[in-house]
Amino acid sequence: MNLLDLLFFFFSSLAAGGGLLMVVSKHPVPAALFMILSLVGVASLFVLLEAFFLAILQILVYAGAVMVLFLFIIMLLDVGPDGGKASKIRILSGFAGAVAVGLIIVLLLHFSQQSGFGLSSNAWPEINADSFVNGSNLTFSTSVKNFGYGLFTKYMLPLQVAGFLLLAAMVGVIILSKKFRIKKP
Amino acid sequence: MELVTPHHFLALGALLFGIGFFGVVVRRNLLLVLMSLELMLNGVNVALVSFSRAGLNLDGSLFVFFIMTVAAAEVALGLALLVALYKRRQSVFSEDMSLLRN
Amino acid sequence: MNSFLTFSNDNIWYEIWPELALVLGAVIVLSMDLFSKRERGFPSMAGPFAIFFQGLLFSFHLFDYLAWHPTFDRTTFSGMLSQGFKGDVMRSFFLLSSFLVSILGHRYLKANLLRVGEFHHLTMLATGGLMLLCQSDHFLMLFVSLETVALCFYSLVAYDRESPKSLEAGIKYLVFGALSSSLLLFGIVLLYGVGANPEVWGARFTGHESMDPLSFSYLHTFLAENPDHLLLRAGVVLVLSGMAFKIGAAPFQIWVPDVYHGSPMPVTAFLAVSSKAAGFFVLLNLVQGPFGGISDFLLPLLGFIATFTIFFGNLAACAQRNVKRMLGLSGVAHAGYLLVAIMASMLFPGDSDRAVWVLFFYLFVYMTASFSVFGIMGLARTSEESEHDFSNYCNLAEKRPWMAFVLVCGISSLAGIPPFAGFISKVLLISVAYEAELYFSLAAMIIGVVISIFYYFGWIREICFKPDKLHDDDSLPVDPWETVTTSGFVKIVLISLTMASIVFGLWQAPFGNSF
Amino acid sequence: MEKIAFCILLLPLLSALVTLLFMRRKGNVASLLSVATSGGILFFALILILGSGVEDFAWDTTWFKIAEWELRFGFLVDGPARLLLFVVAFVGCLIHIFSLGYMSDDLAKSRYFGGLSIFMFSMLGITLADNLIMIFIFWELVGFSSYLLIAHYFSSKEAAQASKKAFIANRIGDFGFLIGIVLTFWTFGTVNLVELSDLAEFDPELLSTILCLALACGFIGKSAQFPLHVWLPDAMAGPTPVSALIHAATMVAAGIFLLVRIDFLFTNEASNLLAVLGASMGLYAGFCALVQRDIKKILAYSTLSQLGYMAAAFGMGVPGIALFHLMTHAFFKALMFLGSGSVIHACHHEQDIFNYGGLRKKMPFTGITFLVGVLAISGVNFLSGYFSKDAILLVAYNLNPPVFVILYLGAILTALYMFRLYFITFEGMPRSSDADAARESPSIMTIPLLILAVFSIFGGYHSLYPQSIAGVIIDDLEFAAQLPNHLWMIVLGTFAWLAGGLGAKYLYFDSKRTDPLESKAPSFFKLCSSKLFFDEIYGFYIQRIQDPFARFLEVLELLLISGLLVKGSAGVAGMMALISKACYVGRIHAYGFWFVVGTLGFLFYASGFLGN
Amino acid sequence: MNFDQIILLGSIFIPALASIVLFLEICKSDKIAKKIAYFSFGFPFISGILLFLRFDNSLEGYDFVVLFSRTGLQELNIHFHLGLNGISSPLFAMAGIVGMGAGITAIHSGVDRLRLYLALLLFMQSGLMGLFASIDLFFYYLFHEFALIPTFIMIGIWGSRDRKSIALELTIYLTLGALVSLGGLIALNVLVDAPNFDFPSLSRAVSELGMESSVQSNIFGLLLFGFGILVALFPFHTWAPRGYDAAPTSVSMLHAGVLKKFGLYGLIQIASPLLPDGAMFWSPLLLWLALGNVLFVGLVAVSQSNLKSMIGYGSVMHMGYCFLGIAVCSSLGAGSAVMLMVAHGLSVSLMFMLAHNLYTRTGTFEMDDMGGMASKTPLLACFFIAATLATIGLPGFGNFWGEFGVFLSLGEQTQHRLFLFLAALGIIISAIFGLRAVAKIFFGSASEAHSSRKKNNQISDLSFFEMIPAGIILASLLFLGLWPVVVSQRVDREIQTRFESQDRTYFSQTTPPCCPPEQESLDLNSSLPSKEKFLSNPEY
Repeated sequence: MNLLDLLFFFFSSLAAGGGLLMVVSKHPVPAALFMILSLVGVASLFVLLEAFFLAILQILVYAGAVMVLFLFIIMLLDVGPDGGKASKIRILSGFAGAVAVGLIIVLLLHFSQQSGFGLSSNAWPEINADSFVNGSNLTFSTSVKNFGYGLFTKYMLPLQVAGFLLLAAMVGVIILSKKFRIKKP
Repeated sequence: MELVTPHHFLALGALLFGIGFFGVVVRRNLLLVLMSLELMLNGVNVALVSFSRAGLNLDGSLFVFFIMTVAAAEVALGLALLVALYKRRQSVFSEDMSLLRN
Repeated sequence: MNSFLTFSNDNIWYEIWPELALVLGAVIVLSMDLFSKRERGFPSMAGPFAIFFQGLLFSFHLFDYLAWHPTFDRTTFSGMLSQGFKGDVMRSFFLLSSFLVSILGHRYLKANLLRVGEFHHLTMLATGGLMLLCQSDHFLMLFVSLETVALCFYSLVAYDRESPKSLEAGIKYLVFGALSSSLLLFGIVLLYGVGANPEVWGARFTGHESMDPLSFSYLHTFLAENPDHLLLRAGVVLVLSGMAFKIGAAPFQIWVPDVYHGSPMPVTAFLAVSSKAAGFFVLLNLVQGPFGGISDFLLPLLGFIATFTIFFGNLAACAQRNVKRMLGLSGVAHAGYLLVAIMASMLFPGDSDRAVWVLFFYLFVYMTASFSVFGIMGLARTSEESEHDFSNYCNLAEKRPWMAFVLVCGISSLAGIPPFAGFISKVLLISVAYEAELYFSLAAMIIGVVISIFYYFGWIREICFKPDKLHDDDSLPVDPWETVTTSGFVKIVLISLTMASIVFGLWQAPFGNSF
Repeated sequence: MEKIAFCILLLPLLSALVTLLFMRRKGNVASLLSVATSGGILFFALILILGSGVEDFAWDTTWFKIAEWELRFGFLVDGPARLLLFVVAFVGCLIHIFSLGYMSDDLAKSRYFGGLSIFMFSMLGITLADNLIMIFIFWELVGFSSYLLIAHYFSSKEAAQASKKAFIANRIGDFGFLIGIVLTFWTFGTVNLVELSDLAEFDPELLSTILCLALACGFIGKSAQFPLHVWLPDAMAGPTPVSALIHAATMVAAGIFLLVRIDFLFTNEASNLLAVLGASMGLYAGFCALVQRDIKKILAYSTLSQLGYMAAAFGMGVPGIALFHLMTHAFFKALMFLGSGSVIHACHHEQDIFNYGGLRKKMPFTGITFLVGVLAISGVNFLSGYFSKDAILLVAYNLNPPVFVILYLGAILTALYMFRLYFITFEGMPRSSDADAARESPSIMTIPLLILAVFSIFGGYHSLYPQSIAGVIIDDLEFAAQLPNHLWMIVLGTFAWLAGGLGAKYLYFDSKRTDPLESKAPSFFKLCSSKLFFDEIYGFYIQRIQDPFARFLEVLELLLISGLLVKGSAGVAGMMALISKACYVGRIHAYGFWFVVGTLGFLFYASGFLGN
Repeated sequence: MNFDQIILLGSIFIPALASIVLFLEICKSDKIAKKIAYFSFGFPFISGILLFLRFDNSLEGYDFVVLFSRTGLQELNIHFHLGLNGISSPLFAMAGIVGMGAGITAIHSGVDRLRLYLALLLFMQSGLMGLFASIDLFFYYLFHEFALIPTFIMIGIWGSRDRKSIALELTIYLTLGALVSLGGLIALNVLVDAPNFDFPSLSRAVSELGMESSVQSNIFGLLLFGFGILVALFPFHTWAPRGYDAAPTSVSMLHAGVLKKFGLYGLIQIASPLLPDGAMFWSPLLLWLALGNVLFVGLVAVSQSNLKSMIGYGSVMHMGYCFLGIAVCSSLGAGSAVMLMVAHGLSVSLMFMLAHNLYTRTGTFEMDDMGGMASKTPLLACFFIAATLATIGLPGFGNFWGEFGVFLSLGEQTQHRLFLFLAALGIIISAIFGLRAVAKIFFGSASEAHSSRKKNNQISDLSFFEMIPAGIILASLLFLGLWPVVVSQRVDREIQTRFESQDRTYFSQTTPPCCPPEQESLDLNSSLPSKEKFLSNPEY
């Protein structure tokens, strides 16, 4: 077990533990903070995987923008902890949810285990910095440049669509939030 | 990484996904539900990047980029909706959002 | 870097000109609204422009692609899109449906004093997304366009932000949409992960290095070689669950009535028709494309889903008094019928074209019927927009005969009563299902149709038959039909939809050679 | 020849149609038309009878054909047919004429005469038919016309009930008849009488008791034999001439005619059974007749009894004598019915004999002709009844002694109740104002009486008849003539009617308004009045078994089919609907569970745990 | 296109056109609407009779064939194909006659919204004419649905008590039947894959294909139960009396008289001849179910006190005979069933019409509340008695031939003799309820309720416009009863060719009826069965 492995376990427990705490914390503010923790863990895992650009994006977009937005809204709405007593049904449904979701995870792990666990001799091949494209396939690269090339050539259309996706989201947010001057007669 | 294989990343992804799923199902606070959804997407992202790295294939990483975009847009819209709802119902709890039922 | 140039050269934008034009139109509509002088009482021209523009685009598209220059199968945008005649048919379908939504929406927006430009903008963007969605040949493209559509729909469902119901529907749709897209994504990731690293996951395939593991064509061969691989199977069922959400198939149908109930009427129609049709077309693409190799694995699952969907939809609809919820659940049942067609297309001996055309015809008929029903429903002036009760339609036939006629024809077509087109589409469906030897689903379908008669006929009964006794309670509800006025244009559109469902019930020659 | 047969058949049909279509309100014209028709029938019938000589005549054409079943419309004019044709045409004509007088003040004359015409049509159809299915068709039609005519006075409850009863009882008989025909068809491959007789002769193996008993059901129904006899006394609710024509002279006798037509199909067992059945009917009906007060019912029971004689004769293998008795019985029974009609007409529809009395003086013509009838039926020597009835007794004495005993007792009873009827009605003093005021009927009614009286007296001399009619009788009569104990029979026969007549004289002559038998032998009287409880048993069956059973089935249908099957499945669907409706609680986390469960299920499916 | 084809098309499309004209309220006055209705009910009536008389009996198969092949479904081998054969032409004429009767009744019924009423009824009539004229099975089914839909609507609008729930029940029930039979038809179409979806090509294809008997029995089962529900086969019959009870008279007439024959027609024309093995397979069960119709439903009819439900149950009961005729799987049975269908259609519609006429006079359908009507309305009584007797199978009316033929066909085989015995009990049962009704309504004296009502308004006899339709139908019944060969020869020829194979199958299994060796000595003009069969059957 080398350092990277140790780091993996550290960051992954960070990500998973943060997520778990987020889910179970009563108050939304700590939840958001735990969520940030988890996101940072994930970003670190990206670094481990040599996806540096994505790691930066993860920090910038998620931790920087999305979670700030969350916190902002939590503050704005002044949301308190979940109200009401923990009724029997709630506990029961929480338990049932945990069991069911646990089963889902177990099933997925089972699948993963069933399909050739241990054939990991060449799990992390070396990155060849020279090859960019292999057939219709882009080669993994740590450089942002290749990332950009990929986005603006092969994935040009999805990128444009994503732009319109953001436009649609923007318009949606506007119509939900902006006060209009139309008055009901 | 010698010990750690894509299996581990998949396991972690599945775990994050599952935790998020659990959050969606059990949390009453819609803000937390949205966060849980984000967590699910993060699980997906982790697995995706690891697969991308293991397969020396950039498409997966590019996919993550798009997922992040979508997630951000969804969150923005979701929060806007929540705010609009809060204005009307003074609550962000899902128990209070059951006008639409039989 | 020259290799990137080949990718770049593959982006021939001309091939998606209808989508581009639509998006351009959407932007124009938005800016028209932005610059209109509304405060001086000058009505926004955005609505009429959107309607006119989409009508034009539809007819142009119809003639250009379907009549004059039918597209032959080709793949463009570096494998993002694959175009063909069927895709063009669906594109026309979405354009037509969007055109009709705009017409319904125009009226709805005026009546409820809502913003005009944004509605049409979002509708057009969604349609553009749908058009791309049904051409996608790559999971990334599929995901992005699916999300574009979804985001447009989240906003549209919550469009009436004054109404808590609309907002609630929006948040419900958003939560479950996001949840289902997460499921879909996880499925895609599993497929991708195994596809990109076959040796790590113990799968059989060698030539993966040069193929895009997210593309449909690669996954088709890959899945066909590894039909027993558990992770791949998990990926397939998760992708399937994402699609099941879109089409409203059990057990992911639970959101349908609530969202239909809360959303504005034109959006309900849009959801019921376009979104569902897109889901079906994508599902069809999937089961014929990437999942084509493991249909033996998928069929029992689909059969179960179809049966469960048919029963659940129909039975739950029986108990409804709210018309919008009822239509939502009946839509679920229709999804079940259509799933049978999907299964048939997987099983069809030789080529699957007939089942596909039956699916298309069914969708088309479903569109005409749904729009005429929703169109009439949109005319009613109920106290609250989303509360359409059966009792609102009491004795409509005497109050507003032509509306009752359109409505009854629409309902009958949905129910599959001859001579309406709905009947023929059901007949074709049954015949295809029989040919594919799906006896069990066939039986479920027949029982389902019989159950559905209960609520469809219950509604017709409300419309046509006189009440046994007049309301003797004092709280007489306001007659929702008293002050209804309709423009000639809406009338013409609705009547022509009705005519279409009658004409295609009796004479299917335009489709004739396809069946 | 077939043209004449068609004339005979279609003439009354035409008349009926014309009457019903155009003469609903012209009763007098209709009655004249009908009488003219009957005259025409008699004319054509005589042509047919005399013209064809002794040769049998057959003709047919396709009437109906589906697959193997080709029904031919055909005539078979042979001995029995000619005899019955003569009786029907002749008696029918006379009764038509009588009806002119009897029904003169009826409001629904056209309906009455229309019905009579339909009856003539159907009865002649039976007579002329050459196959069993045709016979069955006209068989049902006479039932229908009898139904119509019994229900002539429909506003009275009795008539309504009686008509229904008659039709249904006949239907029960026809049920057996129908099955018999079907069996015949598939056993022999034909229902044509001529072919049947050839086949039966050719291959006696084909005969079976069940088959002929099934066919005999038709006879039992139509001739009102045990156990379906209950309808005939009730049928007297119809107009008296109808009783005379249908329920005495012709229609009920058609049962005997049917037996004679298919006599080659009968096995010995079946014949014996019929003989016993008929003989006991002769006795049973006699006892019933003895205690009746209604003049028509007495005659009805006597008809039953005489039909029993005919059946017994047939059963003993002398169908010719049965036919002979059929003919003589037609004469004297029609005579007596018409006589009673005349009396009833005169006494303003009073039918209780104890309200009559001394009518011989008031209406001497009727009285005397009636007496002729009484004498004839009692078997007074050298009148018509004597020849036919004593022939039956003779045959029975020689061939079947037990039957003879029953029949002989019946003969004594016949004389007893007939003389009872005569004495109470015509002798003594009038016992009511109606009887006191009675006057002789018009000549249009008395002339038929006279003619019938003549035939009742001389009808027994078969040598008087043309060979074409008598031919069928003679063989059997000659057979009877060769039997021993001839003289002894004459003595016994004479004793029988003398005993009966004197007994009646002793008991009933100049009686009061009550039945003397009732006071002298009350238990016997009661037993006879009960008619062995047949009506009660049937009533019990209908009211306590059939109707409750039908109601039970209705409840069963409501509960099981309509309730369990239809409503039940609807209920199950409704329950499922409510359950699925209950899923919609409107909460996001609750809906989320569907997704969890769905995903789990899908993954389970993918894992293959579910077995794929 | 010659004259015959034009009037064939006209008899279908003129009512449909008139229906549209009336529905769109182009003419605003009831007077013109009535005239239009007269014409468009009259046209099918006249053309039905005309085509029946002009039917070329020497022709094999269909006469007056009309074919349009471009319907859009030609890829599914479906064409718009019309024509009449020996089985359908009498039924076609019957539909015209009953339609005329129902039409005149409707025109003079004085309902509110008369134009809509007439429009729907005309639509129904168009469907009925088309049903029997269709050679193509798909259009046969489609026309049936055309005729069915107005039924529901009219029950819902103009029906009597409980109309809404009954309309719903009826709809669901009949949809189930229709869909199951549609499934059967589609299965047939798919399996056989004949160039045309019509009877002749199907039978040709089947004979080439040689369908397995298990497949046959599956399809026959679908068709049997689908059609069975539509015809009110025993356990599925409860909709019929309730529906007829609630329906307005004209609808009851057309539905019970004509539309219900759809299923039987389908079984005789399509299912039994095409799927002889299937028919054999289901025959034992069908016999019992049909017996249930005759005895069970018959006895239920006995216990009815409401006239209309009694007629309804009675009509269901007589359907049992038709089923028996089909169940014996022989041409005699099937042919007799056709005869019975024609006659039953006429008689039951006549019964419903007269019941309606009674209702307009007494204001009730409860028989106990009537009584002594014959003295007030002798003509009505006369018609009613005639109709009753026709229904219970009195010779002289058409029903007799059918019933008797069915009995005869039941007697052919020893294993059916038990059914013969039990089914023949039906003639007693039907006599019981029929005559009870007559006695209760017309005979005796008026009941108290009735006589008090009578004081208020004078009861009149049948009017001219009530008499005409009744007269037409009664005359047809009498014609059928007295001169049946006109119909039977058409039916016979067609049915013999259809059931050739079945007759042979059955015949080879059973011992032949007795046949004396020296046939020549006998008069073979008469109905000796099976001579031809001997020749045609290689085993003998």
